[in-house]
Amino acid sequence: MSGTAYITHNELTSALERLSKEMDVWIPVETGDKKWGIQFSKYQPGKAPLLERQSTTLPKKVLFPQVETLLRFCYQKDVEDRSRVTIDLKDLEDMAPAMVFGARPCDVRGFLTFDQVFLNGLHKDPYYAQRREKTLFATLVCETPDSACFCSSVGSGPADQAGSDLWIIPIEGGYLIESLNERGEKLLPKMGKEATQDQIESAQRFQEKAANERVGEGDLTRYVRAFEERFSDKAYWRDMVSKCISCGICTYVCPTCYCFTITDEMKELEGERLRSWDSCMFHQYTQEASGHNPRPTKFERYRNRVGHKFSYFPDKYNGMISCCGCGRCIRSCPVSVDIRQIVRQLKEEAGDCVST
Amino acid sequence: MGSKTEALAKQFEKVFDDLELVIGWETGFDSLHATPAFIRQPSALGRLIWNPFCSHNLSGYLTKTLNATAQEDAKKIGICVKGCDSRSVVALIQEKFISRERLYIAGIPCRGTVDLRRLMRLKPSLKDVNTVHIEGNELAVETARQTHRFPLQDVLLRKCLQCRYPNPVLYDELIGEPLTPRVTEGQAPPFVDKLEAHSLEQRRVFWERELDRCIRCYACRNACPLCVCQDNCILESRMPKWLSQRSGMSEKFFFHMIHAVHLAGRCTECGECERVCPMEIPVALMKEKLNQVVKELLDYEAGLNPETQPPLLTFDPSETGI
Amino acid sequence: MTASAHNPYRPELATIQEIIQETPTIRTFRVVLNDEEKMRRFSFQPGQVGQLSVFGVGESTFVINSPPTRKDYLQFSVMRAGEVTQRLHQLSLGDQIGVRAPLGNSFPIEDMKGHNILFVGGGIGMAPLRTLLLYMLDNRQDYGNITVIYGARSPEDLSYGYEFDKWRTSGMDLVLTIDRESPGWKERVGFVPTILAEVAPTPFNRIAITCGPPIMIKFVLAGLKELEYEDHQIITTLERRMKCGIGICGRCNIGTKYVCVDGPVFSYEQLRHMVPEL
Amino acid sequence: MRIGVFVCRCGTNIANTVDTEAVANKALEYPDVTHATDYMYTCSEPGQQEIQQAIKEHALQGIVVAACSPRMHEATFRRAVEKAGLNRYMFEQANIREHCSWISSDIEANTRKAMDLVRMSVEKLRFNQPLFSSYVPINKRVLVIGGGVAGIQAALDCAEGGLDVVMVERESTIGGKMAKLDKTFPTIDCSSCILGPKMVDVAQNDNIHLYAYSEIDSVSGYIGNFKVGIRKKATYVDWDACTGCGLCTEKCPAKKCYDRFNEGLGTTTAINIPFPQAIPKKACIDADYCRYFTKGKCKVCQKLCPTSAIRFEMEDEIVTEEVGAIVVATGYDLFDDSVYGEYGGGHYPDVISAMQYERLLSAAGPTGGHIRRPSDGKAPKDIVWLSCIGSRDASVGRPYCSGICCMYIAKQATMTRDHLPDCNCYVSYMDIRAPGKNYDEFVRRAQEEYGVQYFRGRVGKIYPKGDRLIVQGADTLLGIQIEIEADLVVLATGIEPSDGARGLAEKLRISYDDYGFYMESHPKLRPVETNTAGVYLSGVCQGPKDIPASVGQGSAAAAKVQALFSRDTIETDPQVANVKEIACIGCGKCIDVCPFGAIQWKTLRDGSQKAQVLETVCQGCGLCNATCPPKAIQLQHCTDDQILAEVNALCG
Amino acid sequence: MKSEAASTPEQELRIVGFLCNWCSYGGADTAGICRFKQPTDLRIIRIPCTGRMDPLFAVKALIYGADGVLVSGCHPKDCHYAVGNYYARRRMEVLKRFLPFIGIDTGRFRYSWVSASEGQLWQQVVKEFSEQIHRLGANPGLHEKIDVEASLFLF
Repeated sequence: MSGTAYITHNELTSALERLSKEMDVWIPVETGDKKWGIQFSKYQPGKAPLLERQSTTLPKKVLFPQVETLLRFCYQKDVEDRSRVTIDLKDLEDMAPAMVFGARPCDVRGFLTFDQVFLNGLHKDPYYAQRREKTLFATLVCETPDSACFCSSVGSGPADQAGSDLWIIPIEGGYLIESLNERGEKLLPKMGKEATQDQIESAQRFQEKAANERVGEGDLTRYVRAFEERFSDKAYWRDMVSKCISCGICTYVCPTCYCFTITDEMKELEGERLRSWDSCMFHQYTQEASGHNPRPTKFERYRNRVGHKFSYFPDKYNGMISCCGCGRCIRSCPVSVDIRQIVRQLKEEAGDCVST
Repeated sequence: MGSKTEALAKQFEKVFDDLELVIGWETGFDSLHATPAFIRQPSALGRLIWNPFCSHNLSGYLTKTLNATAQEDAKKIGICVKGCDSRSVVALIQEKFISRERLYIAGIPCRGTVDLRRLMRLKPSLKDVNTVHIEGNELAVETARQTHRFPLQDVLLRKCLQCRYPNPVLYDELIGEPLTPRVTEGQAPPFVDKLEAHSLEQRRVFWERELDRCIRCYACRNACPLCVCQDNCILESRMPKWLSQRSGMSEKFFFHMIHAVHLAGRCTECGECERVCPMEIPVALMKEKLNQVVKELLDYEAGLNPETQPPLLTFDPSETGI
Repeated sequence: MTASAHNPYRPELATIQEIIQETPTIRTFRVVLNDEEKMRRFSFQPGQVGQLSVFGVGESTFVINSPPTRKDYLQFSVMRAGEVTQRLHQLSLGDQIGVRAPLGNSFPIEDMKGHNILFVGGGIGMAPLRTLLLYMLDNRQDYGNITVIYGARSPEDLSYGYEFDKWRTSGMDLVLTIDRESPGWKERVGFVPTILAEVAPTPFNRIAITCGPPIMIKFVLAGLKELEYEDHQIITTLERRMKCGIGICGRCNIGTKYVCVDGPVFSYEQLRHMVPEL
Repeated sequence: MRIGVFVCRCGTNIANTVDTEAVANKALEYPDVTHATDYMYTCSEPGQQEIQQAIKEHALQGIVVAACSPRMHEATFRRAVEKAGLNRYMFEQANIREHCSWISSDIEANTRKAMDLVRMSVEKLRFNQPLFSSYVPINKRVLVIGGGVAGIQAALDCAEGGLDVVMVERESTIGGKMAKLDKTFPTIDCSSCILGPKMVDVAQNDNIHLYAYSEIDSVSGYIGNFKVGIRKKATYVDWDACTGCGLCTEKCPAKKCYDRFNEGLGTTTAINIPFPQAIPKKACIDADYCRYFTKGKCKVCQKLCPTSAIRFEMEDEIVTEEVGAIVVATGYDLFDDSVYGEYGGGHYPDVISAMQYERLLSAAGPTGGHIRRPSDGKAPKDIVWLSCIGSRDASVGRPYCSGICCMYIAKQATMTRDHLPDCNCYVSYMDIRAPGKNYDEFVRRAQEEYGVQYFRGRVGKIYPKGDRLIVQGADTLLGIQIEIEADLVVLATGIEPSDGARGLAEKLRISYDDYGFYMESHPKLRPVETNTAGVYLSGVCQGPKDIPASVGQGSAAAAKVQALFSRDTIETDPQVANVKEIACIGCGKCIDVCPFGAIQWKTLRDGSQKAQVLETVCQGCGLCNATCPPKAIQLQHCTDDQILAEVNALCG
Repeated sequence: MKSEAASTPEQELRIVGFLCNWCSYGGADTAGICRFKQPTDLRIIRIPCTGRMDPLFAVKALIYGADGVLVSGCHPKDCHYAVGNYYARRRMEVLKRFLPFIGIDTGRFRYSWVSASEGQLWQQVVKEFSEQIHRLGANPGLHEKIDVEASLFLF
């Protein structure tokens, strides 16, 4: 192990307090009084992170805000001739450094998908790039998978450190924080004192146990062709997707869903160009001005979602599945559409497929 | 309850020849989750279940997934409804989106359905449920190891706690005996009252706090059986542009007001909008208040009589006081 | 406010220099980038598109339809349909817009060299074809005989009428058609696919490029197959709702392909290997 | 868009309390405004020229004038901008006079307000679209429904104006109620003498095509282009062949048939012609009584008919007529007096309705004009009239005054005293309503010259005593009980809408009130029009009225039709609702709420149902727009975006 | 949140009026012609009929900072389009009763019936409503950021 720090349960908030002086610290908190859900919020004094279960919404918004200003513009009228109008354009603004504390491996792994699209494509997305660079992830090893989780099925697992800078392992009395790279290393002193050997060993045992845990059945990474073959099987998609209500929950809570829309908002002479989350589950997403829609119903739309994650993406990016198995789309789905099952059954004979 | 589940399957078996498919519930990805089932083969009727986890209102599928209008030579659509769900079916018939003749309705008297998130708060470790049913004022959840009991007050969906229509108002076959409503007519909706006990300022803050969480996933809208615009909802329309993409409080407020106002005099209080909200916002509460207003003012409740016109879509020259 | 080296979302400001009313619903805008240096250096290939911004209203994608040899302006033909196009149509000379261009792929002009060419265009679909057509006129010696079939609903709906004579005198076979009879109309009458069957240009050593409304394309493709064109001899452009235009935002995919970066130009052969979701 | 703003000083009307120059300067800061100025009188000729000049000079695409109320000068300015080459809907007017300068003397506040009002107009204008009228050809034929005097008048006026008229009458003859009357008040004209020639005119006018014994089956289309299905009911007589000779009616063996024309006083034959002056004078078989139809054999008429016109196999036939306008003159029915059980109407033979009495008075009636009571044929010595039978009585659902009863009672009593000078005439009344020309004088004459005895009060009950009737009531003026022994009691039954009026209204998509009288478009200003463009009202179908009023309204309706038909096309106002089909969910709510029936279903090629606005019918109220859940239907020039633009200019 | 085009001093509030073209707009004109003095807070939007009035216009105004919203049309039975205001009055009354539930004072919304001849009545309506809005003061608006502690636990 590289650098480590130990924080007791009691010291946790004061450590976060210290960090929050230098950066925005995002922690999981209750969505509201007596609510079951957990969401990520900027740390506020006295608010302790809730680490016992997976959050409902994601820290995705830290790198990819739900609504973000791409441009600000202002029409300036010439005082002499009001028909002469120039436009003042401002784009990228400086963003504060940030840390996401207490996310789970699956939450963080989603950004590997983002990196492919936003950083490694034909064009680099400067907004994402800046945030990516300025944000650290202190990730909690996962010990509470539930019946919707399937991270191991997509090549990850409860102890997957990909994409993280710091690693949090619960041990007796508190947490052991381990740095996974230099960026993380630098922060360790601010988080707690160095861990003892006993603590390190205890953490190692915990980590190994988690690493050996298998979450989810089967392997969902080899369905590129199966999907293509199933593409035109209308009955299959009808049976799998009938119950979908075309809402955007699955995409909004998905760590790998990155689709967005761009719209302008304007008041008098000033306005901004916004980028906001969009969802491929929405009819409007592909609706053209002419009225034509290449994906007019939820069947085509859900098919595209499955295709995107398990076929198109791996086809394009060396087999990388655009799914991290967090299970949120299953857990949060109002009608319990189960993407695992839909993918798995791609390979089954027609007629044997049953949706639940 | 097992007996009702079986009765349900049997009933559909009897009439399946006339049906195109049956919409009901089946067990989902785990034993706590029921999920809507679309059954097209009589042999699969065994998948149907009925228990307090079957909270979904299936009537929305009649317009959004299927097309349950009168069509020549088309077979009927079988559908399972609870009391609240049946009102949505009636409302859809009222507004001529579906046709009674296309439906075969199995009505199920219902003692209430479970709010899984409330249940999880009480017992986060709950899993591997064998059976679940309501016994008196308790929910009995039997797992392999033991039977857990929870007071209904603590685990039912909010709408069920103020249910006035446990029995379907429209059906072809009633599965089980009719029940006595938990709340009787004339009783004010308790949660509306609870909020109204607070000051104007507090109410606004309450909604600010609740709506602040809204992520605009539109699940509340899409789950609503009476939100019939679906693909053409003005929430997303740019021409006309009612709502901006900004994510401020005003947008969130206005979004939910649009939804509520469009449902004034039409909402059947199935509570789907609230059940599906991933952020646990009590969005149905707005509609409950609107329903109370419509009841007081126009003496109307949606989804009771297939023959009537929703009151905001009609008028009466003789009415006074407004 | 750090001006990053390159922000692909940031449009270049441009000024409207000329507006041509092509048809009742189509206007052609000639715009000049405000940054003279960038204007001078600007280059593109026929078929490439640009995103035009009306700040405060939004962005929309249009094909660049000035001849690539022109270096002093960029030209876009805009049909009034949605929010952005409606606002574009209200703009006047001297008004400022934003331009992000060039984006997307282009017609395989090199591969087409030495071939006979068939253009089949309908309505606003003539816009992308015109760029390529003008390019070929400028490099006439590189291409064989050129046939253009161009149709619209009525004579008023034909764009670029002021250029028809020039096209004809430059050694092209121009076949014009409108959907229904109209007083004073001396050219052909009938839908584009029907006229295609009538004209029936042989597939010999020919490349066909077609662009127009989806329904027309569908029948033109069938018509070309009827005339025994091979898949690789047919090229078309696809339309999809686009937002970012740079392959990120996700909506314009057809399977693994993104129309905004992998398109808009596709050969029929490519299309056949893509998922059937048009 | 380039917008020009013109702020009117209106002399001092605005400039006194609004700093118009400041408003114009402020306007220059608003988006898209490229030109702004203030001017002394913008509406004046030079003012308008200034606008037109500016449009050309500054290539303006939209104009805002801040001045008086648009209700004052909107049309003026629209014309002005149109002359300068702009579409007239690229104009907005901000009301800074009536709504601003005139209602407060606070210059600062007014100026701020004027700036806001201009900004709202500018923001709205940015969403304006050029709008164009379309022109729909008018089919210059008119349908008149109902052949009573109101319908006849409308038909004749139209026909004389050269229009093609289609008249549909439910009975086998035209003439309506008036044809049954003996005399008319207050002039005691002979009813059939004044109506008869008009009926003949109808028959003889080449421009009028009469469908008697026919009803409206269906109505589709809209103003200028209605399509009407007319059900020609089976008469079992070929009217092309029938000469009206009457031989059949003489020999018909079924002689005990209910005589509708004579209100059931006396009988008629199964094949009959209602009365000698009937138009058309054609025979018609009442299948309920005809022996052939009831017993299976007879056919006497068929054997006798000199022109072989009898057609027992005849069936109802639907014909379609295309017209451009419709006049509804369906008239009225009389209240069923048997509702008042205490008077014994329909029970005691000598308690009759006023219309029956009218038939007794008529020389063409069953008694040949001699007043004879139905029970024993004796001439009555004492007759009592009871007023307000089914009028002004909420307890029987008729709270309105029928308007004619007081007058016809006076007429009948006067006539009675003429016929039978010894007969005592008593009238029980509630109030005497005689507001017409010479009406009150007429009533007074009945009382004073003819000795008709009026007493104010309600009769409580009527019962027989021997062969006479005891009429018991109170005289509320004298405060005494009254009991009259009478030979005959006449119930002055009131007016109610004609049977089937509601059903017809629904076919015509016009509305009716609680009683079934048709609703005029505006009670004061549009009393002849309905809310369905191209459908006009005439006569009692719209509400109780007497003959002169009915005739007057008949002419008024004809004038409306003539005015409509004076043009070849209808120019549609483009400020109407418009459906964006891709957003329409086909819920039909707009169709349900439209007060004008201006929206109809349209089936697309894929089978989906969409709403479609009939531009010529739409009046532009925008109710559909407010009702449409996905806002697919938008009221042009007052779209959601335009209203929201104004709201956004003020809030947010 | 309020517009800044006309720099608004504290004492002036923002009232949005939606008036039907045929009656109340005319009534307001009549009031003007008669020089009936009125408070200056009201800004009028002309609509053809109160039937055109989508309650959401009022909601939008109130949520985005209007201090008051006034809807006015023809008296019932006098609607230029026969029945528009019959629909409107139901919709407006439902809205009026609902607004306080989300924390908007019901006094900030009013609907009235004023005919084109009733200039005086219009003056009275505007005076009363403006005074009422001044009593209520400026619309407190919505908090764009929520103080987590200021919660109201209900369920």
